Amino acid sequence: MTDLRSLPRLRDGALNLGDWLTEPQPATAGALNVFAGTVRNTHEGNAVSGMTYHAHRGLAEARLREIEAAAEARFKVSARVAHAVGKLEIGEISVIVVIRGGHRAEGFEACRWTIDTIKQAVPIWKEEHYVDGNARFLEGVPIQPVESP
Amino acid sequence: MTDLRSLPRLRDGALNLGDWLTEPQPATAGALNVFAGTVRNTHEGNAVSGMTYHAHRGLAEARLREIEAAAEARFKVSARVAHAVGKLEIGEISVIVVIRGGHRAEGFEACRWTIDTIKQAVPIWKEEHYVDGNARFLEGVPIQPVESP
Amino acid sequence: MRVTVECYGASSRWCGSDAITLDLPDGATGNAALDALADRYPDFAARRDCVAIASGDAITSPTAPLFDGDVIALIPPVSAG
Amino acid sequence: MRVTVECYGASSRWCGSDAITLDLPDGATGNAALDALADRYPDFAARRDCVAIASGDAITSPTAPLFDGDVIALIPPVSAG
Repeated sequence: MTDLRSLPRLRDGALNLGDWLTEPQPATAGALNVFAGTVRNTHEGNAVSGMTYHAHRGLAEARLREIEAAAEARFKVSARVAHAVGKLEIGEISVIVVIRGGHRAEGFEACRWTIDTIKQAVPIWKEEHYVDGNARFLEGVPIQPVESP
Repeated sequence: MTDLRSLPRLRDGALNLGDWLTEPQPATAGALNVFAGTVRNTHEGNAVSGMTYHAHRGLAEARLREIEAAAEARFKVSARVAHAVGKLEIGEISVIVVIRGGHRAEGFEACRWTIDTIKQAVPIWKEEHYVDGNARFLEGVPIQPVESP
Repeated sequence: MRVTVECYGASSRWCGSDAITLDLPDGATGNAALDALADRYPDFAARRDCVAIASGDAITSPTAPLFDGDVIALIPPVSAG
Repeated sequence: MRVTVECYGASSRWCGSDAITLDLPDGATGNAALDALADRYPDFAARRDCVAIASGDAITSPTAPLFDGDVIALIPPVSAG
């Protein structure tokens, strides 16, 4: 059983789900919720060949840890998050959220809040590569602060 | 990459999460949602030492498959479910739901619907064992049909 | 006719056994079987209305007739998950 | 004074470079740096109001004064996940 707290949350290359599921389930917890985001082969009708994730590494690492801590305080759960940087293939995992908590209601709520917050508060940018050889940065949302509990 | 479709959904002993995550992510899918239920060490103020899951095996197996198919049809996702039978220790996994789908909204919705439906439509009964040596069947809900999509 | 009732979950505690044999009049329904159990076991009588009946691998209607040699299962309120 | 602007994500396309050096009057703020970039790069001007500024590992207020030698980062709208 590995303690994941010391690991960087921002990782080069695709994430491996098993690496983020090694911690033991707390004896007080009855629910484990996991969300992973993967690269899809189409977007808005275009055939996608892959995705490059660009990051402001220092701020992204800090924000991912801040989100983890905020999720734990807000929902009284254990939270782990990780995000990939670099070029990913179709089907590979770009982001992982792991929530271990008392009951399923707060587990689902915490997992959803955490991925929603990652998407709007972490300085990472998707550059989408198309089968026709083109590439473009996806439109995003102005970066938001992490709401404290 | 194992095809899990041929495996029984009702399993003797605690479930292993990794066993149910071996299928590839579909190229059209952008979201992977997982829920696992685990045995907690307290319930309504009582110190719990473990849980025995009893099942009507034939009907439970049929219902788990029916729920899987209903989730897939209703939410247009891939769904896998599994449930343990027998004596489990604190922290062990009794139920697993794995949803692979297009976007996170339907992934979360399908995962929540599937576990909620399992809890009310599958003939399985929890017998809770306490640290003081006592045991009792938990109160449940009258068994419900699986709502078709 | 003779029908075997398998008692699942807490229903085995209410009826004091995992399996019970009932002698019922020909054409008796699942409801008649439940009535017979409720007459015999007070703990079951208190929960009778929350219990479903299964036959084979399916839930069956309590108004369907039973036949000699049938095996039915009592499905008390469930607590899966 | 001289300030270095690092251009993250699509902002490097809008400004045509990953890093830009700006000469600004003493006491200029982050907003003044954004104004200077908007004057120089029309593609950036169109998105100026959606861009945040980071210094080190934190988002900073665009009204805070900059100092000679500062390095700031342009944080265009994000698409993590």
